[in-house]
Amino acid sequence: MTTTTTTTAPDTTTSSELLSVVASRELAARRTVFAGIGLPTLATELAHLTVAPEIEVVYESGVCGAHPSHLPETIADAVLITGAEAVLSMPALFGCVLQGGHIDVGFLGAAQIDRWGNLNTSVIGDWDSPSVRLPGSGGGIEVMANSREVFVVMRRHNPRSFAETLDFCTTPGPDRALAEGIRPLGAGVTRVITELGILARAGVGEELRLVAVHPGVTVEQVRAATGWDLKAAGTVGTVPPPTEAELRLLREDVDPDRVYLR
Amino acid sequence: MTTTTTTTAPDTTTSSELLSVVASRELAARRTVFAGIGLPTLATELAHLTVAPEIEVVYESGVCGAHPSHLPETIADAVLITGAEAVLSMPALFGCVLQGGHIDVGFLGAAQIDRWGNLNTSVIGDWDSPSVRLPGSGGGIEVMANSREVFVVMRRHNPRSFAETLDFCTTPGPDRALAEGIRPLGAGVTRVITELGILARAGVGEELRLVAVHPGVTVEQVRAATGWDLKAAGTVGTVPPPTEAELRLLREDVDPDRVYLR
Amino acid sequence: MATTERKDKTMSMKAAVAAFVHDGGTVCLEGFTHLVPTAAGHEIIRQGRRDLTVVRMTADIVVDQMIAAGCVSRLVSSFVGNSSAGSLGELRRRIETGEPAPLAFEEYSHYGMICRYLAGAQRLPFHPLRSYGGSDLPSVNSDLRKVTSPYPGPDGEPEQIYVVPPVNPDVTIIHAQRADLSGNTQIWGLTGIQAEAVYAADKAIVVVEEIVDDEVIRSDPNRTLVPAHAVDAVVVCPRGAHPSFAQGYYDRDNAFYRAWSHISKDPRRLQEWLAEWVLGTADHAEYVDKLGEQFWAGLAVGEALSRPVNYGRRL
Amino acid sequence: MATTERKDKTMSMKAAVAAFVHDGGTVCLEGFTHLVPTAAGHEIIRQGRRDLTVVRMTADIVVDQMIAAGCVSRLVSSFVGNSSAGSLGELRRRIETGEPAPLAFEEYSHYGMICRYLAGAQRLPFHPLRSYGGSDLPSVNSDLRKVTSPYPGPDGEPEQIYVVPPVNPDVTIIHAQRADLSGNTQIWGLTGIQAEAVYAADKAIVVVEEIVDDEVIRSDPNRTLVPAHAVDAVVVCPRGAHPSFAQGYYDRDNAFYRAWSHISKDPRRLQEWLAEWVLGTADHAEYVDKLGEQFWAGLAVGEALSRPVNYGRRL
Repeated sequence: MTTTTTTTAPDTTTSSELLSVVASRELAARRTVFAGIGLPTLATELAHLTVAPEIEVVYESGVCGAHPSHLPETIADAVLITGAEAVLSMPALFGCVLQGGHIDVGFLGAAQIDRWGNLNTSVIGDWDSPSVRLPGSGGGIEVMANSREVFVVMRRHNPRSFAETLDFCTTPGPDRALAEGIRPLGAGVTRVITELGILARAGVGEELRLVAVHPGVTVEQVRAATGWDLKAAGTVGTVPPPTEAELRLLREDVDPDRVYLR
Repeated sequence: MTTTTTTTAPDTTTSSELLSVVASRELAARRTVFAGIGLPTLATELAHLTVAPEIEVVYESGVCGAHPSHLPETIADAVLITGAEAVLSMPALFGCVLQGGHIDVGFLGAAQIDRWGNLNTSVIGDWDSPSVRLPGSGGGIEVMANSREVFVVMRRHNPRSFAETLDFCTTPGPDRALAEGIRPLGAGVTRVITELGILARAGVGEELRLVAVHPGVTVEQVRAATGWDLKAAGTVGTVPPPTEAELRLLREDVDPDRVYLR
Repeated sequence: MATTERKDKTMSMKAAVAAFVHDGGTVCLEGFTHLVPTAAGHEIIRQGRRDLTVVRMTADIVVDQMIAAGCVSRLVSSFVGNSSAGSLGELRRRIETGEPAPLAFEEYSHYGMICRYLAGAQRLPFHPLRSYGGSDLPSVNSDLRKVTSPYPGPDGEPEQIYVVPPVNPDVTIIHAQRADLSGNTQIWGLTGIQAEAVYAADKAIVVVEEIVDDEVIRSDPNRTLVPAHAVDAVVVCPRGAHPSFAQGYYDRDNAFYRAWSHISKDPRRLQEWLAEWVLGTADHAEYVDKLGEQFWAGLAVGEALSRPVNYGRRL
Repeated sequence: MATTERKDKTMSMKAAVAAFVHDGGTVCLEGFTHLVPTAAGHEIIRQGRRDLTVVRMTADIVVDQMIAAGCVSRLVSSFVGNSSAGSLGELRRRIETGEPAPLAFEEYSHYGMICRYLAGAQRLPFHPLRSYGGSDLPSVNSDLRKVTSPYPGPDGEPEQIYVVPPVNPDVTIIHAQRADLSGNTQIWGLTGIQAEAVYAADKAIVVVEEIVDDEVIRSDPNRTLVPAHAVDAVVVCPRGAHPSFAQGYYDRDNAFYRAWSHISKDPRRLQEWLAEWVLGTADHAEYVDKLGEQFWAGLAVGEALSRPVNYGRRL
């Protein structure tokens, strides 16, 4: 990281801060975000204060237009409900809002992702007798199938998580769906934000490509940390480090109690 | 009508009172009734005071457990909502309550009924260029398909209304549905209550038969007023006329303002 | 934690109808007996829209008026009657005689319409329902189709069930008790199919009795049936549901329902009524004034307040 | 006009579980993070039920406890994790090692489960949804099937869509803030899928924080999510949702969620916990007392009252 200008951050920036800031920038001009608690919330709140003033988070619990008195600890935290603009039933949330096509960006995580943005959140190993049983889809399958695009934030960038072949495909991107003759609404995963850089794809038929690295990270480092033969964009940019203004907003306005900025 | 005993009514009984009282008796031991406003409401309220203390009306507007301050003028009357136990959305009412199978008796009316209890509420004449355009199904198709049984109250008993062949079958009974390979939940129309008497059928495969006539009405009169070759039960009973107790409850407790007892 | 500042979506009825209701378009007006968006229908008449497809479960007085004004060429509905008060004269004439112009009619049952809204709102290709088996309706409505369930029926044999297609109106208009400036809309009493009809549409206009402060809405988020993100325009129009009612605001004008059967029976009388009460008024405020304060006093309602619930506050 | 006197359906938790939860039966416990029916799960453990199929969208701590107590042979779920706080130790052991006994698992996504409840509640043979295309889930769950729509797709070609079958539990148990004696149940805050889960079931037990007078319920009929006719037993059990929360009554015990990942990781520790806190308490009241007033003070919430709305009264 660089400390040579006054607008960039000191090198005390944590990994959570870095990922939140980078993800927030990608939300420019987006309006509705389906997000879990943690980094996606921080990214969305920061985007609201910077690049996306009209952005609204819809939580998987059914809350729209939350005005929480404290930073929520879960997507169902009581502080998200009190003072919210609307709380929807599950059929309304998943049926009308999500499947109805009202979400611009869905945030998802995964234990494994492949080059097409397909995700595994079910098992490591065989489904029938796995070495690790993971939580499963939750609403992930629906977020992928119905959001206009999906952002994935992955702390760990290593060949086991960025896999040549998924142990199990819980949450398919649109390429897999189309191969089965089913047409999803959105583009699937369009951004993967990691500690090493940003992978991106525009939509159906495209693999994830490395489009930017963080300062000091090389393209070769990212390729070595990726389980498939990762292609890079013609020009791989450098992610501008968090500015002091971004960090100040994140630390002082978004998460002053450092609930997630650990 | 007879006035020979003190427990039977004077011959000032109106047609509305007669039909309400007779219908109320048929509700013995029933629990949930799907009813429109008018005679079905009067019958259900009277049944509650007499033969079916646990009976509950579910209105097509979504109201359950109404406690109206005034006799309602429509199924959506504001007085049905204020003080009700529950008001359901249309998907909950039609999907969960009605199609879900929670209704014991549905009340329906019709312009035409045939011997199997199929109903026409759409048109007199051809559907494409009818001589009379009627209101159509409303929820009638769903009430028939999903209630355990259906009661029909028809003021007019004449061959045009009790038709050999319906001009159009809006609302099919289970026999027609089964002929198309679709199995409805309930028995279809099990009671038709008219100014002449009571027709009944037990369920699939049975025609409506004349089971009782009002005092002074002959079987032949009813057969002549019916458009098909109406069969009679082995023994056709006589409907006991409204008792003074029934009439008193109806006039003093159920509809003291004589909104429907015109 | 920061919170979003929301957009002010309030518009005049005139502007909202001009912006979102177009000749040849599909317009859904919902409200099951309660909260019928009559004032919006009247403004559509004033602006002389033509060739509309109107989608509405209970096609009642406002639909009869829009047909009589020449706005409607096609109707999708499950009940075409003047409530329990009688007939819709113009609608009957159009269908029975084709005069002065025919009206295309797609006939459904109530749950068929509900399922069309559900499918439209949820972007489903169809919605199944246990209706229509044995009915003549599929013979006159080719959109009522059947699907074989991929699971065995109760008898172990394949099971067939009817389905309806989604409806996706160009615009849905509903009437509600209140909303905030950005369109978070609260309805109580009969809630009908309004939320699904809004979600099924490309654009949505919410007409309200009153705009309230954000704090009022946010004191009871479960009461918000339509969230702001689904709403394109908020129109303030008190008494805009007359002759239907708004629970807690004014009662139903049952006398007018009864009168409409007579008014609409005579085409000349109907056109005179439209000329005087709709085309002869600049907007709904004028219509309300013309009815007069004494009239409105007759529909006034008293108070029956809900008891508050505690949403809780972190200590 | 007369009104119905309703039946008193209140029962003790012990009696309700004894009456409606049977060995080998299918039990649905719903409540999406909010209002998890934990106390009911504990009573099922106390009564030693066996071979249950448990249906629950988010299989969380109470499910892990029921599995560890030997009550559960099959799980139908869309999320098997300890919220965002970690893992369910017993569930993972059962699936990963089959020790001490295997657990059959039917895996869905959230909306797949929602659609199973919707189909069950509405007596539909299946419910369509735009999920699962390209997923490996259908390869391990043969109940995820496809139907061809009878309407052409957007490209004019036939369109396929996945469907799920109905779920019809023998009994559904939910926790709610309040009900009247006959079971008219009011819930606010997150309302999840509780109403549909109740309608899908043969029998329904509603566990509530408190019974309130009919007048309280009837002052706000839109708040009643489950009407009395769908309810078989009402159980009063304050704080019965712990460690989850009841909006406006007590907050979530986040510390216990975090602790459970550690407790459940060690089978011996988990069994000791069950012995002490579930089998070692006669009922939930004793569990609540054992936690102590100081503990509960830590979860207490302040007041944030909804503003009343006017339902209106005929003058």
